[in-house]
Amino acid sequence: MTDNTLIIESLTLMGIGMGIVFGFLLLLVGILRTMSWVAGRLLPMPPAPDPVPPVLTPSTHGSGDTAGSDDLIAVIAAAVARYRTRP
Amino acid sequence: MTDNTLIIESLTLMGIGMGIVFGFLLLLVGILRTMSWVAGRLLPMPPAPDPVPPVLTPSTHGSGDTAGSDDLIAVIAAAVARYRTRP
Amino acid sequence: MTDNTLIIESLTLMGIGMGIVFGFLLLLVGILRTMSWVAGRLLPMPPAPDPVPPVLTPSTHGSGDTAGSDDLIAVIAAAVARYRTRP
Amino acid sequence: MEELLKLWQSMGIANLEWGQALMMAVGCGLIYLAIAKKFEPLLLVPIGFGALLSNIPVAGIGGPDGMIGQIYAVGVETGIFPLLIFMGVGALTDFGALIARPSTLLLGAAAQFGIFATLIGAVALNFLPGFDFTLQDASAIAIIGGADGPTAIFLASRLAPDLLGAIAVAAYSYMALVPIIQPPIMRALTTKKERAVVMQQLRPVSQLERILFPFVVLLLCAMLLPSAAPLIGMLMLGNLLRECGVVERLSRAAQNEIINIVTIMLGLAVGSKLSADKFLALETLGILVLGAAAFCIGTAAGVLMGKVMYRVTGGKVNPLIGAAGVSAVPMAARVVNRVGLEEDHHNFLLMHAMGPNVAGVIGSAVAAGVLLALTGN
Amino acid sequence: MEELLKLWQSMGIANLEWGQALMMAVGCGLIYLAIAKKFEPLLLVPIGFGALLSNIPVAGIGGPDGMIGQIYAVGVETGIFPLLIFMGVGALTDFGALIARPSTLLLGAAAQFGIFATLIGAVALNFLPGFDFTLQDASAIAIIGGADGPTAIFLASRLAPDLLGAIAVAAYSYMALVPIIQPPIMRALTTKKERAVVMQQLRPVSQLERILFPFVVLLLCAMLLPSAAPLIGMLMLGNLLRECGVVERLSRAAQNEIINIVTIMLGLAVGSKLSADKFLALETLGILVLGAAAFCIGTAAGVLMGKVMYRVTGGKVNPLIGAAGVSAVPMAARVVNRVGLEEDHHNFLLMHAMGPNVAGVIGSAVAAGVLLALTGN
Amino acid sequence: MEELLKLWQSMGIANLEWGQALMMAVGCGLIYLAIAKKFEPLLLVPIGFGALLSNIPVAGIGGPDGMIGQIYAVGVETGIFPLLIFMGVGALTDFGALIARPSTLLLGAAAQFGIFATLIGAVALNFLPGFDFTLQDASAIAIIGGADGPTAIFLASRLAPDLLGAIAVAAYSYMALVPIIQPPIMRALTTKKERAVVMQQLRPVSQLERILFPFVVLLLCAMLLPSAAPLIGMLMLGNLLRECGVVERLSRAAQNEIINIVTIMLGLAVGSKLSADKFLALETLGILVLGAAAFCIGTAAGVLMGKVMYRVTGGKVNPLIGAAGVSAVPMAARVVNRVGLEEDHHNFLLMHAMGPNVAGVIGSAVAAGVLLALTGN
Ligand code: NA
Ligand code: NA
Ligand code: NA
Repeated sequence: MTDNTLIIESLTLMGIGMGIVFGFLLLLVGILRTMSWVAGRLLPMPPAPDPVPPVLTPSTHGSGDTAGSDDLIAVIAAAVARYRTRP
Repeated sequence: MTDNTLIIESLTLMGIGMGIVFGFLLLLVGILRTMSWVAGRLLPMPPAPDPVPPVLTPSTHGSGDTAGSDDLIAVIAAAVARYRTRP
Repeated sequence: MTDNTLIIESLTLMGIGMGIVFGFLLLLVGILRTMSWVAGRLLPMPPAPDPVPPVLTPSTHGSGDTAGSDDLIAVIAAAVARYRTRP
Repeated sequence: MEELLKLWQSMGIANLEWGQALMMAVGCGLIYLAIAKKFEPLLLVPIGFGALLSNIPVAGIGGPDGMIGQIYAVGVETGIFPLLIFMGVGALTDFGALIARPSTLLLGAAAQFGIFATLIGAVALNFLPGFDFTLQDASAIAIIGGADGPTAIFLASRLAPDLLGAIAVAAYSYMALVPIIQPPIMRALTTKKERAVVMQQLRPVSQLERILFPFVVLLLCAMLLPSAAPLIGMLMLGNLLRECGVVERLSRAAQNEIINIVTIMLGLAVGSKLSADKFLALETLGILVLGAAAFCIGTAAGVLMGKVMYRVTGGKVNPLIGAAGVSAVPMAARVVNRVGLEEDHHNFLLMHAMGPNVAGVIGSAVAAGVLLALTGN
Repeated sequence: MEELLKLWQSMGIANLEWGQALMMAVGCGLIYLAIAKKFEPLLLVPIGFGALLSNIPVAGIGGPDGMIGQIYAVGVETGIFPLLIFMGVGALTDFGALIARPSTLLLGAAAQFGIFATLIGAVALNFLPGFDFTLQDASAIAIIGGADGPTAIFLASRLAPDLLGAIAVAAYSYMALVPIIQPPIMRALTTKKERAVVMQQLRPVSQLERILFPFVVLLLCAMLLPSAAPLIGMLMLGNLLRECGVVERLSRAAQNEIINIVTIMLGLAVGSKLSADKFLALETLGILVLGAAAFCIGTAAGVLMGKVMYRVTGGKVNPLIGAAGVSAVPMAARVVNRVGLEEDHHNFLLMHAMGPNVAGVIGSAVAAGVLLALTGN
Repeated sequence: MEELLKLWQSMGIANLEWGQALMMAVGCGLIYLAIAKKFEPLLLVPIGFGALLSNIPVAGIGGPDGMIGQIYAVGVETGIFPLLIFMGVGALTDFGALIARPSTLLLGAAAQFGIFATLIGAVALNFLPGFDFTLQDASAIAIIGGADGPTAIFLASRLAPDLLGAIAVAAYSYMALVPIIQPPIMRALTTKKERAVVMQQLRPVSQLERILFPFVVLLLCAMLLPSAAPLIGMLMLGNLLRECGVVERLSRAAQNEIINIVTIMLGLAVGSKLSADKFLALETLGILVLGAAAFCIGTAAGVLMGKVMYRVTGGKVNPLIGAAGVSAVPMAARVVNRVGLEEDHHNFLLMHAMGPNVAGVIGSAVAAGVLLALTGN
């Protein structure tokens, strides 16, 4: 590779590189805004990670959690089903 | 290996396995009781790990310990002797 | 190697060994004294590691340090020059 | 133009396979359970993140040259990581309750029935189409019933590395579900009177007994079941560091630095085994069902043995503490305490349940040794 | 007599090469800068000492059988050490300011222009006699402009291991020189009025946003640029450990034990690449000049983008904070704060500069991914 | 039936060899000495437990595929573990007393006579039937006289790996016995008047001297004796981290996390070398006898050199402090202090004995370098 080719290569690299960096971070700006909006909508509702300080003892789940075990199997069963039935 | 053989194998495994687990832990019950009894007999006497909280400075052994060095050699000499004179 | 050769070898080793150990540490005595003398001469002057307790925040160098960047390049340039022009 | 094509071809989205996307979702799901439901977060957060990283297309982070793949080779294939964690567990465990009342070891023994029953279940699944477990596979699955994460990972890495991901996930998930799985079984198998038994206080244990304990257990293991010696040995080393009182520095290192560092690495490495091909298979569903069964059977066996001891001792033993024999330290013991308090608000069973609870750790290590000796090669 | 000869031949002074002596002096120089001038001492002390040890004649400490050579093979060739440090950086970093005002990501993007401009500079140097950089070399050199030590080491170990020593030294040296390099550029490119802009306070960020953040960044990276996934992935793992609130132990391990231990090892290993043949070459001078240029250009690009945002937002953004986009966390943000205070004694820009500052970390990891994808093999 | 046979054959008790049983007893004996007699417990507890684990029949924990065997290969064969411990020792050691009075280095030099005298003793033992030490073996044994654990392990792992177990055990055991071995020799060789000498207070040492010290020592070592450079280098790196004042995090890591973690691993690995074939041999008895002789001769040589300095300085040096030259930091210095107090209840020699004490560490590293350079291959 001659030095001139290298220069051209590196100019291309610069164009593509800055393009991706800007593209990536611009996209991230949008996604982060969406995320914050979604989080703001979710937060008033009680579910998901409570803003309560982390409990020190492993939680002894109340009766509301009884579905946990089924959830786990259901979720993975669905995933397996989808995966196996893919075209 | 057919599935039926496997079932039989695993049944054997279960029998032997639970046998060993119970055997092992039953034996341990007996040995732990013996250990506690022995420890109880030893404790009133002064020797061996003192119940005193661990001293912070490396102990500066009193004159009573002077035999330490000889002990070490004696013990290992005996071990070597036994080992070398095995049938 | 017969045992006698070994004995002679080990006697030589002892001679050389104690010689080096003493030589090394004697030399070190001299060098350490020089070092302390030099350090004592340097200390009254302000430069180099201050005896001030280490600052917690990465220092924000005053204007006196502006030469830092040039220093770095200058020092390494000199080193490179010397290295490349060696006989 | 050529660069742009090269770039597009290097993008994740151009190479994303369906299974990878699903597995990344599974990874996120595990982290969700860990954070929101407090499912064993110390392990499930790194495992979930390991699954996420390892399923990123093109990057190959979990492959043989990737970071996590290399961590797996160094720490899990050699068996060193789970053993170091076991040392930490030993350094964190107080075996005093067990030493004070050795008979509770029988409860820890009975609860291992869950393991061997599951072994048969796994082999029986072969009659269904789509399952083809070898005896090694079945053994590795069965150990989930031991309710002991490091033991399960150690055994699975030796007998069925392909199933390691699913087995570890099942083991830790069910350990987290102990407070939900156990109480109904405990209530169903005991009478009101049995649950209300108040046990007599434990005698104090001397330091000499605490120091002799690791040797006694290790020597018995060495004589009868050397295949369990790495597990039992590291557990007892950790415990000796804790109890001997002269190596405070090392005890702290085992309880903190080592176990924390290794937990992150081990979690990532285990997560890298959560690949679509291995995890999104019918086998995984089988493993999850069998794992649940193992916990239920183990709990029941422990409680039933508790009832036997209740009879034999003339009502001095509360059968509920048998449920703690599955290990899952210290959660199973806490569950026993809670169910006991339902019956009598002043009956604290926690200390009494700690005996069978730590006995369960020894029991499942012994069971792992048996399986390794008889099915390993 | 024979022994004495053997002894003399084994002495360092009989085998000392000119270059080794110079490199030992360079090592001492780096340690001097670290201690007396507080130049990134955490890295430069071990790097300098590693150079000292590796250049001791005969001993071969940095060679393939030597201690440091083995540490290099295990930790740097595999890429594991810089990635573990990046995990620690993630666990130590508060991305709140970035989440509160995502637009500052653009400042972090602009500052990466320093990287790509340097890439061209490095290739252009080939027109001078004595320089012969490949595109890989040039890419590895360019990353110095990212002002991010672990990223630079990671990329250099992948693309140009021979230049690793010089690149790491340049990267950390210039990071330490940020307070000297940046202010004149910042003052030259901004008006008095711009520098005096008071920015509005940042909104508080919820824990849920903090927890979702690592996933969002990682998933975007996985989809678009998997070659950056190891770096971004470990950064985000560390951050998740920090923010999720349920794995305090692991977060502490990442922030302390792991990062401290690995820093010593990494420093020694990098120092072993400071050998006369590789370091005392014309290339090193080129690297140092290019590195300085990279920092200047990156700073200027950040500030200019700040001016664009100042216009677009109608004067709500102080363009100075653009300079923090080069990363060099947290020093660049402190410099911004200091230059801002020169104008208005009550205008504290520190928190506002933290957004572009941490954005710069992500930005240079992305740039590293691009370079790796397009010039790696 | 077949399973039962397989099981019986897999049992430890069916495979237990006489030697293994004895070595397990030796392991327990070492742990007993560590706990009950406080014999260097930080090392002897892990070494003893390593012996226990490695001699479990069938399990092969110390073998090439076993956990401890792998730890040995990674950490001891490469020499990395003892060097990391030496770094920690450097970070824990205050060389101030030595810098304030460099002449005490001569006491540290004299005490190394124990090493070289033992070398001759080891070779002379070959005249007895049953002994067949090579010059390498003899050198590795002789280093016990250095009273420095990591140095002994480092040298033995290089020159005579087969004897490593016995040498390490002897080194640490005698270090623990220093309070018993030294006082009679010290009393026998000194007069009442000499022992009562009150030394003049040490001058304060500046931070600059403390920072320059590691470089001075390392550079001298690099020029004269590069074979000692790994040992001296890591010792001085640790000390620089401690004294330079700008890398508090790294200093703490070297003094705690790294040294604690490595001590456990190193102990286990060394313990795995305590196998019946290697340890229950006549050689071991020879090593133990020679080790005791080495300590006695080293102590005597130190005290005699102390007497020389007493003469030369006109009675300003208390010859007792020469005994501290064997290293065994800080126990030997404490012993000097105690013997001094016997004579005069107000004469505290501790600080004065610290100089020769840390000089002994450097001295034995130098001696190790000589042995390595002249007998290594
Ligand atoms: Na269990
Ligand atoms: Na950056
Ligand atoms: Na010594």
